[in-house]
Amino acid sequence: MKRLFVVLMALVVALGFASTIKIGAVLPLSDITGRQAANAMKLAVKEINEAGGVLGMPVELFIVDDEMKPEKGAAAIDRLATVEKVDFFVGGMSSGVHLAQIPILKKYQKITVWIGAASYRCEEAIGPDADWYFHLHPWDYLQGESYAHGWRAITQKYPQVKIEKIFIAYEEGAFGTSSFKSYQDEFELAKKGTGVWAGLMKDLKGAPFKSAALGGGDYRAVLMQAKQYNPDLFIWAGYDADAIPILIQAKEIGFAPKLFVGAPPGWPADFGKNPLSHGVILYGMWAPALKDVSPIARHFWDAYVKEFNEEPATYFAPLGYTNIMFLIEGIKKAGSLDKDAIIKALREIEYDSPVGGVLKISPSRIIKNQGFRAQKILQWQNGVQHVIWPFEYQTAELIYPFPGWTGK
Amino acid sequence: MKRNFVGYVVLAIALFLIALLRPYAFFYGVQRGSLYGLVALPLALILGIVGLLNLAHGEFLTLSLYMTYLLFTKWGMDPLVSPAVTVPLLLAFGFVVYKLVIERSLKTHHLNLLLLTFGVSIVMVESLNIWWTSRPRNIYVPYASTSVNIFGVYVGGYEFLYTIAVVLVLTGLLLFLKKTRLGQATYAVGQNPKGAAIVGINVKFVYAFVFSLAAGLVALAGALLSVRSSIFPQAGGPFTMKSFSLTAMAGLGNLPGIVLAGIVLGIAEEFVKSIPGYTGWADLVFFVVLIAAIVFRAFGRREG
Amino acid sequence: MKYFMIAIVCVLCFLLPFFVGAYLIHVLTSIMIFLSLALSWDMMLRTGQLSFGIAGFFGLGAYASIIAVDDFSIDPLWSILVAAGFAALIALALGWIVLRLREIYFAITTLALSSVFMIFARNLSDLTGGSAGKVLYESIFKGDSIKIYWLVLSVALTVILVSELFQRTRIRFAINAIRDDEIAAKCSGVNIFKYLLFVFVLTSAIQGAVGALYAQQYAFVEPESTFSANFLLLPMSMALVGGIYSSLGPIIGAVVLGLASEYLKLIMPYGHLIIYGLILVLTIMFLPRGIYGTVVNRIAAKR
Amino acid sequence: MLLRTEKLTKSFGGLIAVKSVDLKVNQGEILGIIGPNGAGKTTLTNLISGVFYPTEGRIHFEDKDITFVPAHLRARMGIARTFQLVRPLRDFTAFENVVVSCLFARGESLREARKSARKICELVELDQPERRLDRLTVFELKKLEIARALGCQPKLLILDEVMAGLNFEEMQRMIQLVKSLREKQITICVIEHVMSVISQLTDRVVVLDRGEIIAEGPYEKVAHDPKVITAYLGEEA
Repeated sequence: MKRLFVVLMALVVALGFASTIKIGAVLPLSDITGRQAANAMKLAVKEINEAGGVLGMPVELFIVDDEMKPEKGAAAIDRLATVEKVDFFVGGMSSGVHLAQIPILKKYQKITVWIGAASYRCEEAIGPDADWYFHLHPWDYLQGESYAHGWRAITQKYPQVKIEKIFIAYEEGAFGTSSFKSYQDEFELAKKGTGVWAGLMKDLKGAPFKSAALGGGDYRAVLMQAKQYNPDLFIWAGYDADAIPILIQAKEIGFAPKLFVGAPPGWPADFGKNPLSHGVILYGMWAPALKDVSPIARHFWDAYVKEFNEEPATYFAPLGYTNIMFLIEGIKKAGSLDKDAIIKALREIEYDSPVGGVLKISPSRIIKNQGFRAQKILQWQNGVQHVIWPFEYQTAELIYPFPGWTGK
Repeated sequence: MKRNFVGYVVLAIALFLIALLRPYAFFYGVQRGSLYGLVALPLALILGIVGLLNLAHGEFLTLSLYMTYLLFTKWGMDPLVSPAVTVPLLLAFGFVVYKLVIERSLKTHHLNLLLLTFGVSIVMVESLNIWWTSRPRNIYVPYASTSVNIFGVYVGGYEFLYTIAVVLVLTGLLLFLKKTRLGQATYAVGQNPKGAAIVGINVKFVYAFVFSLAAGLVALAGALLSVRSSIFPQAGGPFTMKSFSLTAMAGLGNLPGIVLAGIVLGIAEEFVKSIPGYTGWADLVFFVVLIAAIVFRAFGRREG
Repeated sequence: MKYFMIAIVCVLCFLLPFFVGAYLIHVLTSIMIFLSLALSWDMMLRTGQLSFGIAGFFGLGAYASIIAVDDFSIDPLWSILVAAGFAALIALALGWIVLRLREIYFAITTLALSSVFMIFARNLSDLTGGSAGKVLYESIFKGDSIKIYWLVLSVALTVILVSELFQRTRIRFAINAIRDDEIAAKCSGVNIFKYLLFVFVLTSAIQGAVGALYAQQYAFVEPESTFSANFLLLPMSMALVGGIYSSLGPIIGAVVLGLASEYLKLIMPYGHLIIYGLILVLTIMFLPRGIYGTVVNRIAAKR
Repeated sequence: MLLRTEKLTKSFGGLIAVKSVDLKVNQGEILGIIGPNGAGKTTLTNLISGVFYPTEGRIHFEDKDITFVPAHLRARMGIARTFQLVRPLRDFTAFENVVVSCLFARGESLREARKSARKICELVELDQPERRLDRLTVFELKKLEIARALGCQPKLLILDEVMAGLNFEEMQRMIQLVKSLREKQITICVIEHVMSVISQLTDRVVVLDRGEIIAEGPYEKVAHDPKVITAYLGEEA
């Protein structure tokens, strides 16, 4: 009797394994980023299944909330691996949660395609040997490098633009501090005449602030320091909750640098409607305006709006879609569920992504499988995020200098 | 009494020096400190009279921010006018929370009230999150970012409204507690609930009243704050602990002390922030001043 | 008979990984982490002192342990003792000051101290890695979740044992007397300060050790998540929901709330925390002494 | 002499509660301390038992200066007291209340303390000591106060208004109890309002008024002292 039961169970498991491809996602569902990424993943899975699945099998997606707590995020991996018995892990957001997941991911060594966690600490924790680990989001230092490329290209195209003195106001948590640190590292190189910022950045200063997301919200002390420094390029690295208060306070103290740049992971709901937003430059992976220049971005936008009756508000929506599509493309190309074959295939494919740009795997400082490396430089113009650089996706001309506050 | 006087003189000199050396830090400190005080007063009222630390205090503030936002976007109501609507609404909300959740647990262990309000705060944050998502909202009015010229120092002007408001609210509360019957009853309940009940004061009514009044005052603070802050489900949360800190620093039952503590901490914070290279230590100053004040007072009073 | 049953339960707990999967083991490991914190908080509460500082000592232990392993190459197992010792030392030094405070003043000062610890962790970047925190390449036992489970279980059982010793020895008489009436207690010969300091240092050491366990399990520390208020509010909720002033109460609370939060997530992907909050509110409203406290009370009333 | 205070003074802010008091308690006597309300009797008790430290003056116990010795150590030295408003430890049974002082003032082990506590409960005639405190009568609570003080194995026992709230019969039993304690070589200070009790019990009386000693001596003598009469009449007027 008992033996029969075991055989039956084995059969069920085997059949289950053969009949569907199971993907497990871990996302913070209470946050807009995680919620929209989850929606986009569902959309991608739906499209794949409507097109007949992959390798003749339907795709099944399991999403678990990490509640933005490290231990919950880590337990979710164990759950997906042993209860749902997924074959692949996707998802991601906060670096803090991901750090706790890494030891568990290493235990299972399943193919993992991650779209969050930009901190270089995560790369250190993953280490060089994890060939099953694919990281799509650019690491913090990659972002810093890509802005250098962007600004170099912009100064060449628009000769009036000058960015010799840079001031960075950064939120005091891991996100802001590591952004600033990567600028500092690059500045040290630039002083020696090497690195991506060589000849571009002549002087750098920075000061931290407490993000409104964590109970701060008074930036005037930092803005005063910036005003006295009088930078050519002013960057603030904080969260979406800081975006408008920082503008209001900059206006209040009369600080209007020629380039006013924000680098938050998302933007508040009403930012475009706010008259102060005109001319503000932002760093990001994606902009809704991309749908006007990229067919895949258009396809994604329309499908998402149709499916969920809301507009994608953060780049984690197209990134979540990309997350699934990229993995499925890899499986298709591998033609089997063999782990090594899929890893090899994922390293070879080129996927045109709705994020804007072709996704192609290459090594980063430590890991072998890094996806996106470049960010985009965008500008708010009359309530719309326009792409300024890369020029191949440019949707509007740069407004320079920043128009300032008069009449707003 | 004498030592207090010396303390105040030292404090006044320190503030004067900061005003002279770093006028910006001084003015911004006064503004932020007034805001902290304004938000802390209602929490102190509940803590002092009902004896309950309301962990959902910050969420009340968040709720009032969303209400102001809703009135602004749906009906174009100016945030400075909206207290006419939000204050009564939050009064009612405070009353309902008190009646539904707090009242029946008043006689049990006092920590139960702490956990109840924690539960309320979770429910509120998550409901707002489901309804509005985590995406911040903002209200834009041009007057929120104007500047004024004070003795040749060009500083943001809007936040002086916090200072005006906190002075008005504080004066109003003190007058209310001293001059009105209900106020004296409230004061008596705060001093000794059992004694107050014996002399015929309806203690439960006073509690309900204080709870709603506090919620209403939070709505006022929320309306003022709404044009300067982002509005998202966790926006008010940090104010709970800040308010608790000020209340403890001033000592229970010392309402003017809360405003003073708020302004002192505000200035200390802004002063440290204004020193390049030390901006990250501003919080440390906040907590060290807080701990020092509490410990100093405790040792001053020590017996046996 | 009673001790025999307890022994059986303990043995079953140790054998559990052979019967259930990695997921449940992981959840139980987390529950025991929070259970130990909840008990340590309750042990302090039994003296009448409401501590808001447990997240601070948790974080302190976590940092001490990661730094011990990373910078001083101490074995991860030993680093847990180092963390406990470090937390105890800091508690001893601070106890001389904060234990003169009472009620909300004690609560807010311990909370403020937690924040001070975090600010130091964030700003002393040479030692602590600053805002980005510190990462170990490998977690304890190379990430073997069963061994980690056994380790956490051993610590949790030790904490339960300590808590029971508190209830069965003269310590109970001292700390309950302090909670009830300090003046009556000292006039009965109880050295109040000695016992407060003893309990404060001991519970801080427990919190430090638990912080070290957590940090070693996931192999990293980071100011924001390591000093998160979750490590204060969740244990507090567990103790109150289960029933304070006992060992069984916090255990029941931790298991009930820990499992409930995992289960709710499954049936309700969005907004499950609303239900969690409602559970807290309703439990306290209808079982004001917590689950265990109410049961004990019912039995006592029947006698 | 068992206890001696020297110019003992205690002020709270501007209010002087005890003013330059020189109190002497002889070995083996029962001393009465009387005085109108607010005379400083309870403050004096608090100073002797160490609940407060004095603003000025010294306290000597068995020729040792104990002015700044903490309360718990005084309890261990043999100074025990009861409280005017009873302060039982609510989370314990009556019996456990007594165990507390046996444990910590005598420094006994848990087992010994239980044994001693049982004896003390028998001595003060506290029946069914395992009861919860809310089931105890006022008389029993007063006896519990004394029992807990006896747990300290006192050389000096200060009874702060143990008669208040008792009926006549209970009072008589209480007087018997106090007398029986004296036979156990315990020196006793009785703070009392009920004069008949003072006259039955005490060897000597000290009268306090507004923090100062205004009269001293046997009860009969003191009761007729005009200063004492004015102090009490002044209170009533």
